[in-house]
Amino acid sequence: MRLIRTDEQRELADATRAFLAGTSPMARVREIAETPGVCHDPDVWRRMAGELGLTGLAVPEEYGGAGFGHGEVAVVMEELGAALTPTPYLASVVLAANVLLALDDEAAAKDLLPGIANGSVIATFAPPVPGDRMPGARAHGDGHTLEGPVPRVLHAADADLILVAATLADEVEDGSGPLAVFAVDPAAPGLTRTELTTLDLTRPQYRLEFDGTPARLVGPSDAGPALERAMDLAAVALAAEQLGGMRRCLDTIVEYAKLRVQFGRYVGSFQGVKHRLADMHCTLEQAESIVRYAAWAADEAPEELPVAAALAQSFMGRAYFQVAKDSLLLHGGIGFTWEHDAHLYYKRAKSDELLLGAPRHHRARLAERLGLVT
Amino acid sequence: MRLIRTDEQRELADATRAFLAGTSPMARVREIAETPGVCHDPDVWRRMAGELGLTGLAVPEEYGGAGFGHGEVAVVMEELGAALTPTPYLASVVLAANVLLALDDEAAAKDLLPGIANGSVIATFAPPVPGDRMPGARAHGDGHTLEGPVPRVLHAADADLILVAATLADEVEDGSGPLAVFAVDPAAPGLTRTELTTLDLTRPQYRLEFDGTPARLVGPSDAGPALERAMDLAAVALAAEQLGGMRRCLDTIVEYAKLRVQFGRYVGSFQGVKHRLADMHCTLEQAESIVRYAAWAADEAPEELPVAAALAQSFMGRAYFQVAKDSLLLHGGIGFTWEHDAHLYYKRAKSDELLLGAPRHHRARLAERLGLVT
Amino acid sequence: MTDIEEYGRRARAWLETATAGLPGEPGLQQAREFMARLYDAGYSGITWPEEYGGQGLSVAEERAFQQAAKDFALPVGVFGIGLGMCGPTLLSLGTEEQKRRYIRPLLRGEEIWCQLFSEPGAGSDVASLQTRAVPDGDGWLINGQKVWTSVARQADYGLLIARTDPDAPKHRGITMFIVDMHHPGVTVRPLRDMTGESHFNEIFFDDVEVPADQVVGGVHDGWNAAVTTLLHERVSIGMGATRTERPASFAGVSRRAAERGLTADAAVRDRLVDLYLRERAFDLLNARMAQEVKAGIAPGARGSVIKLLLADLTLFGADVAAEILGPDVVAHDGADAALARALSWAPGMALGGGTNEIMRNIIGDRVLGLPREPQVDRDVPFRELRVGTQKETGK
Amino acid sequence: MTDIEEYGRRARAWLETATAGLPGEPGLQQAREFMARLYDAGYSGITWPEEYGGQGLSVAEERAFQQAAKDFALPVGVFGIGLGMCGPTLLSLGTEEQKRRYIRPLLRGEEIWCQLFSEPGAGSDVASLQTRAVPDGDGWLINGQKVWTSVARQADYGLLIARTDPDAPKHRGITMFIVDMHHPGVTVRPLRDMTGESHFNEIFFDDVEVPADQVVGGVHDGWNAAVTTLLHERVSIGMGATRTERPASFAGVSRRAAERGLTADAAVRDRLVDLYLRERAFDLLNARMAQEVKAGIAPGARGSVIKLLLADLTLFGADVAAEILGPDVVAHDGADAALARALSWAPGMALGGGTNEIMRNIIGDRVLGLPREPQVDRDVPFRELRVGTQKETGK
Repeated sequence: MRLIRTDEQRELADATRAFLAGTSPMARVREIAETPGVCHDPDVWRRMAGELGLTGLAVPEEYGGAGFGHGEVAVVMEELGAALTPTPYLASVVLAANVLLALDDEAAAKDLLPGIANGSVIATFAPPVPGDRMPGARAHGDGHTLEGPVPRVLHAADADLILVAATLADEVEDGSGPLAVFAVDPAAPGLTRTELTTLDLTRPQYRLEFDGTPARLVGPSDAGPALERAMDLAAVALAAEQLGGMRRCLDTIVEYAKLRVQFGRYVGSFQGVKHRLADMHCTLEQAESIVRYAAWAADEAPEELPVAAALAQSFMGRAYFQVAKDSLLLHGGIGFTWEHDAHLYYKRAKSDELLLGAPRHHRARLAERLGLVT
Repeated sequence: MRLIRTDEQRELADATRAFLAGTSPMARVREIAETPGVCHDPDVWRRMAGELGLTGLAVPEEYGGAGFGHGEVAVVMEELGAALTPTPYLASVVLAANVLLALDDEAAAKDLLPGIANGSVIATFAPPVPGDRMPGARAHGDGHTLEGPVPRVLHAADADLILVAATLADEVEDGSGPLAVFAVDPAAPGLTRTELTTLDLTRPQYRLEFDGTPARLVGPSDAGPALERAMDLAAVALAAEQLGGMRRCLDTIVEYAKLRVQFGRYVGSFQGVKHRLADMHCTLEQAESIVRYAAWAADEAPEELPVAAALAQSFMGRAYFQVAKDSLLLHGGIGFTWEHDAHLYYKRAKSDELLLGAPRHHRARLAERLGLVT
Repeated sequence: MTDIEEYGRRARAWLETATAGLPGEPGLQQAREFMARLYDAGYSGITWPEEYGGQGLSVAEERAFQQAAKDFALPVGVFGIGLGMCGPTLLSLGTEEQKRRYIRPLLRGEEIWCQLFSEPGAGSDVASLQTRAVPDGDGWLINGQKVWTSVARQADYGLLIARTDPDAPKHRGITMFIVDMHHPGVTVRPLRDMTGESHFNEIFFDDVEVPADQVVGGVHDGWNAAVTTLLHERVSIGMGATRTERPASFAGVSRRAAERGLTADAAVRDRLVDLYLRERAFDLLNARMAQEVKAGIAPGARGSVIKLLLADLTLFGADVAAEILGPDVVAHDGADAALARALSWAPGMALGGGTNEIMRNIIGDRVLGLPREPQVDRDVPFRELRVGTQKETGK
Repeated sequence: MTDIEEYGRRARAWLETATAGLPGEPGLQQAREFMARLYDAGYSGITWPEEYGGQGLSVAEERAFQQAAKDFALPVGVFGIGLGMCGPTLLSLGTEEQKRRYIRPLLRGEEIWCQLFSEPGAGSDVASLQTRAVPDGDGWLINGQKVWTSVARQADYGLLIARTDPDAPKHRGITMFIVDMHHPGVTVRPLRDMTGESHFNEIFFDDVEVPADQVVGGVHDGWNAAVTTLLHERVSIGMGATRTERPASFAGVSRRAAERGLTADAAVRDRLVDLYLRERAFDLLNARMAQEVKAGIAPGARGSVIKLLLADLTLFGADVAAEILGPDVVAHDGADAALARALSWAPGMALGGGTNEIMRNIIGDRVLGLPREPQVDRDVPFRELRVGTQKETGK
């Protein structure tokens, strides 16, 4: 079990951090977040893909990637989470790439992964969240057509390729059936995208509505195990993002507590503030340990991944929001203003907590994987 | 809805408090708690019954009581909880008397209640707790005999009369059946009492084992609704005890924080301590409101009692333990010593939290009564 | 029927008629007209002295009116600061001329008031304010910045505190002024908060002249005046709490959860129970304190308990609603807009009117009587004091 | 195989033989004999200087031995204070004579040591101690009381700090002494704690003479000496944490819950998940810090994070175990005795070795680098200082 980074990972973190500090300062984050129709900076994306090679990190070399691991993706996600960079990285490199890899469909992988790996294709995948209605798929000649809504898809407007999970209509019994994954061309007929109002302005989401939309089946007709693995990997990557955001929140408020004076003293000298910051630091120390462990498990201990992923999301959702909230509150009135960045992290934290499903679903999954359900 | 005490209730509280201060100081509480075989002070009991008339408060006059309400019993319980007085009051006046009243068995009430009301009889009732095995009852000539264990009964060694709930063996289907209540003479054949090791030394508990023990059926063969009401009234009375203990814990640590000096300052002047005490005070303010409401509902709004009782136990169990624990911890090392009283409250608080069943049972009951279970 | 009951009955009858023609969202002009009618009917300033335009009645009548008014949506929000804080401060500390000049128009809704205490550099430590007022001819010249001011855009007058003696310790060199909000040196700028909307304003003062007779409560004695005003604020924030809308209420969230079939999950029910416990505990405490007040027990600093618990409940409710109802709350097509907004609005309750830390200090010091924190700034001349945001320099 | 691996292999082989004949609960005499064998085999004081009886080897050998020893139950608990705290302090600050006299018997288990710092009146504020040492002929005369002393009943010597200059500020008038625990003026009284058992002692000093050459680290300079000792304490409490037995562990509680059929209830599973999350987070943090130490990153004050989280986990585990397993835990016939005891023992973890508040101060000050609390007692002569428990008198 390895809980500290390799030298290479530290270098990757430093390079990514430096790149984002230069290309994605908070002023730029806000500009993109507040401009309708703009969801990320294509220049930054090109440089992330080209100069830094971040988009193909965990994609095997045979599909045009660098063949590194999920630990490296976690390093990047942590920096993106700290910087709040608006980017389709999670949608394309984490969600879409991992589901394609997990589906084990050689032809589709060869077709679709190289573009994702070199950044020329932005893909997205709508993670199936417990409780959501799924679209239905029907065989139609050589291919399939899709029918029905997908409630939430990240970055669907930027995407050149949309992957969705759908139930095969012919195999449905009692209203549910196995899920299969389909690749959809965003320009395909019968596809309507509606932008949703998101709490987190840095990460746009869309509702899709299919109406006889042609789609390509990827992988087996029961993609259950592949989806599970892809979702576990997404849970780990998201946890890294959450860790990065959490650390930034704590750093920011600690810095402020050393500068802000009230009642003739630095506010950080008041135990009311100091003890809360100490508790937040304890949360961060635990969070980092869990995220490092989950990232290690993703690459090195596939048998531990299911528990590690559920652990990571069960812990991080709550922990990040708590720290982001306390950081905002401890800033006092200024933390409530639009101009201050605290609310951006607060909103990201809450959105992240719910991104892969409500917290109770992660906890229930953890209980199940720990063998508590008999 | 009345959330503040009447003048009469305030006088009753003052009189009870003064009486307990004189007869049940902590030194005496410890003496009784640490003496094997001694569970309460019979002199104090006689005076509580005679001079103060506390044992018959909520018993109707026709059964020899004073005909006051459960609000008055709550007043007494609050003082007993503050003083930690070892007494069978909860067992006899609350549990046993209320179950007898609720059963609506005129003959049994006339036989058994007057003794409880005037204190000459100490009764106890083993509250049926979810998950516990219940003894079985079998018709036997005119009466019944009991078979099997009762896991926990308060003050069974002091009791002149033991009431237990048992399943009527003939009506059991699939391992469970309606519960009926039986009166047992502690000297009856086939009854074994085993003293349990209790965390709370001030409140002894016993396991009973019946082996063909003769018993008198009281009330109907399905005592479900009566038991529910009696348990709700017990929940309210126990909540009052918890409130009294919680208040004493807070008072004690606030007093100490005004006297104890560390680093050249009264510890109560450190925000680390002050803010925690403020939070404890907030808990107390809420607790008092809930207990007053529940006590009011017990007398004046029987339709609100089921929710109020479940609310009271769901809130108070956690709240009292939290305050007792924080009070102990904030005392520092001295709070960990046997000589200090903090641990007596800590142990009482945890025991009270579990006395009528695990917290999840109260919460589940509350959810059900709020209509969340459909 | 007692006289008081009769008074309440008549008030209710009047309110029924008076509110009958009001639109759903009355504009400022309609609010002013309503206020004038309220005044003319004798329901504005019920307990205020007759000589300045009040009715000179007792708190019994006031309470009867409030009781009746609870069931009506009155368009009086814009007058709240004036009626709740500025007016009472003037009645306590104002000169005879000030009371004659300002109280009646305030009660009639002809003149709107705001309160100008908070500053960006001061925060919870209100007395460390840096807005300066220097003598200027017969009057004063004010320069500085205020923040978190409600109704500043509509206000005709503001009650402002400014530093008049920087050589005195910070509580002792402050003066309170009545400021004309229409003065050309006053600039009002809406402050956008984290909801994306603007509920408050920043106000900039650039050589604003204030005549000498507009000082309230004595030169350099403005801190005591401000405390008078703030006590009114705490009571009004605290006691009106039950009427605050709570979109993430137990009833609302459990209804939505049931509609979506979520209450079949025991984990969902358990979280709803958490919400119920906090909400019910809060409501019952509020009700008990109201009964105590009626019984003659002054709430004193316990208003801070209410404030702290309400802040906590507001955050918890918004949080738990999202937790239960899931991703739709944070990415919605309008259906869950109120809950999404509750998440953005919730921190405001913990920050406005004193942070949680300030509330805990008040509870510790004034309710529990704990020893005070050593105060390092009490006797230091203000100009030598560190204030606002600055680097640590040894210390 | 490297030399170090070979060292570890030999240590393991030796330990296997040496522990083979040990009874389950060795008595004091057996512990002493084992310690002597350990010393004679070269495994006591591995990094300590050879001239005083140590082995003069590097931390690499020490770590290899500890690694091997992890799998054996060694009866060395009674020597822990001496080996972990008193010995290192003497090595750092003791005179040549002291080191020659005391180190070897300490390492061989011939003489047992205890630590005499805590006082009932001082608590977390250790430096406010009131035990006095006054010059007496060539040496010193000690009077006062210490508390929370482990192994005092077995100890031959104690490292004690006492006040030698009450006119100096509190940190500057303290001296450290080596005290003979067999002196007739030393009375050891077991301290009964809330578990009902006695894990610690109170020690009373009544005119205990101490020769001048038993001062450690300079007269009036005992606070610095004590800090040296306490730093060793924090590390030993913190880093050994994973080895502490946790009766209310996730594995234990979930096993019992499953046995009783309770895990069918989603609410029970949810609470077990809470316990798992805290326990796993703690264990992973512990493991990560160990990896960092191995990689050369000193843990520094972060040991306080471990201590604080362990205190929290211990209390939470005991609490949640009772909550899940129900009334049987608090009223049992023996079956749940370990869980009942966990409830009584749990607060000890939050109190021993620094309260939670002290830990949070350390984390805030030394890990996060936050500005310090103003210190009101730093420069006041000790005799003018308020200490212990007393009424407020103005302030």
